[in-house]
Amino acid sequence: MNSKILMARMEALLFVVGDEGLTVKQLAELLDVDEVDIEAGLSELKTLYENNDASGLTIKQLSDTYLLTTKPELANTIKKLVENPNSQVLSTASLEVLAIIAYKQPITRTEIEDLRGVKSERPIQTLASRGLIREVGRAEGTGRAILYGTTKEFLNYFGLSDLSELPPLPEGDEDVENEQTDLFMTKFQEVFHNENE
Amino acid sequence: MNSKILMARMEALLFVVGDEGLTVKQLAELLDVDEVDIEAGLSELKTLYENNDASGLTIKQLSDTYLLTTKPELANTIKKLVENPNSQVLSTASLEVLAIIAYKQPITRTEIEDLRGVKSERPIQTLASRGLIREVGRAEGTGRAILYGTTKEFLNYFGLSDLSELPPLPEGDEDVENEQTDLFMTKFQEVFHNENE
Amino acid sequence: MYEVKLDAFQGPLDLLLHLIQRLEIDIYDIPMAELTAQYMEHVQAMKVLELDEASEYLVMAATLLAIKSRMLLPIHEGEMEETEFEVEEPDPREELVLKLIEYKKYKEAAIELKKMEENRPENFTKPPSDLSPFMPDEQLALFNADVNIYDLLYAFQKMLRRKQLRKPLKTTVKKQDIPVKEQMLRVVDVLKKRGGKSSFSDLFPYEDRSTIIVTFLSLLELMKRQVVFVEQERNFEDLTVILQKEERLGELEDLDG
Repeated sequence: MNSKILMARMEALLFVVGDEGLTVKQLAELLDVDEVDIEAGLSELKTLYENNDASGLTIKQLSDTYLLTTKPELANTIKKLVENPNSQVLSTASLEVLAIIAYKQPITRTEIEDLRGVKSERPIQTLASRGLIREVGRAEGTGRAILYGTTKEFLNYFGLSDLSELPPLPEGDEDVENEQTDLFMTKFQEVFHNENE
Repeated sequence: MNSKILMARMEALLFVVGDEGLTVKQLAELLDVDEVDIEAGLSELKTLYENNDASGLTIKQLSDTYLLTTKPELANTIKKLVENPNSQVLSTASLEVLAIIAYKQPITRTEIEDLRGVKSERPIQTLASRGLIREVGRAEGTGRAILYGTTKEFLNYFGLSDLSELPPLPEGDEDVENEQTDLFMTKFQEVFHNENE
Repeated sequence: MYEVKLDAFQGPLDLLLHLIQRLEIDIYDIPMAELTAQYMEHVQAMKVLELDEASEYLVMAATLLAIKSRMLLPIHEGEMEETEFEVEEPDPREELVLKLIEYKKYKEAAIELKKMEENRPENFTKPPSDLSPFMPDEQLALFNADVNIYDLLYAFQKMLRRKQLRKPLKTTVKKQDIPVKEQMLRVVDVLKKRGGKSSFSDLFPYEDRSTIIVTFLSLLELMKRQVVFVEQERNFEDLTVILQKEERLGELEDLDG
């Protein structure tokens, strides 16, 4: 593979996984390239980023995982995103965590983080301090992790009288029903044939 | 600000917010730069990406929001890792309701149902929960029925930048039908008479 | 007899458009007798899974029958031969035709959307990064005051989309054992017990789909034979089924239950 194409592909893959990152082994498998070439490609990519003043990105290695991240010198720019109390990014995170708790309660922090793929301590704190969620019990097992649920204040906030008024989640694959329909159709064609003889 | 630094900062911000994206206005505020300069910078950044074969990224506009995304030609590589978010396609019923809402928005459920001749509560709910439509207001009158409209996610889902990119509503091929009228008139008059004996 | 296409129809208007196209009927001059007959046949051949929808197919059946009979009226008037005079009555089909044409537009637009859904350029993006390392300690941010419950649902959906969870496909096949004939008698029985009248949905106290479908088919058959008729006060309101001529049930022998 041409090294430019390899780099474009590595960049795209690392971009899509975000904070989760990828190992050299994973990249090698996904791109069907030797691990040595992946390693070489990663360091070339990193050099490209570092030498390009117009690029805000770099590659960071955490144990055996590589992830795409912003250059350390741009930290002040990123901070602007979270300094504003009405920050869009923060409100999206809180809303997402609240949605997970509302639909999956009771749920632990670890489960929430597994679902989101992002650390969620801060949004949980925020929601708890605003009285929208609270501890509703402890999970079984060694950790006895806190289980979170929504509060009466949550219902007030969204104008609900109880949790059953939450809009239902979509029923997943709509195709399932179409398949069933076909099966019934066949059945009823038979019935129809018999009846109209 | 040096244009290279501006681009690095924009890239870093767009990277961090991911699928949330940022508007020109937000970028201008965060970077303390005029909106014109942001717009120029975005288009320069996009050109840089497009001309660089070693880059897997590009910029996409969605309504007034700009997002960093992977290049479409790398889709096959990415699909080895994640499923296409659109893999769960919409049912015919949902697409019909969505078409009606897209072209006639804002519109109430009753109006949709009158047009289709069938109840449409479920497709409306599916579309709302997939974020493709949302409540955009209330109709005048006693019922104060919910008015529905399409969302930014709707644009994203169909790969549009804004609503004006929707194909024009079909006119109903009246010309073809008028031609057919002459041909079939005689024939069907006969059929009609025979059948009603 | 011609094969029923294995398409699920999007309601009675969709079925009518399908028939009009297949029979090469001119939509502006619909032969009502033929279309009505074909419609009745199809609805019987189709399963109708949802009760809601079933009532709409029935309403359309009733509408078609009504238009058909209104169109028959002038033919039987004897005076027609004497004077060549024609009264300009509104065409009883007009409202239906306008509805069909309007619906057709959006049906076609939906097909366009389907194509766009298939050909959409595939740009992948990433979830927002974890910003906690950048977060000042004293800040606590909450969403804007104008978020509603659908924003919440959407947030959840979006997260699910990121995780790409998919449910496994499952299919179920059930055997349908109740003959339509038997069910027709049962329906008439129920109607008699309720003083000759019942709401449509009350005729479907059953849980399983196949019984629901057989009941629906039997209602259609009863309608066709004018044993019962069906009324609806307003669009999408529940139907009332009224027992009309029970004696017509006698002709049931030709139904091969």
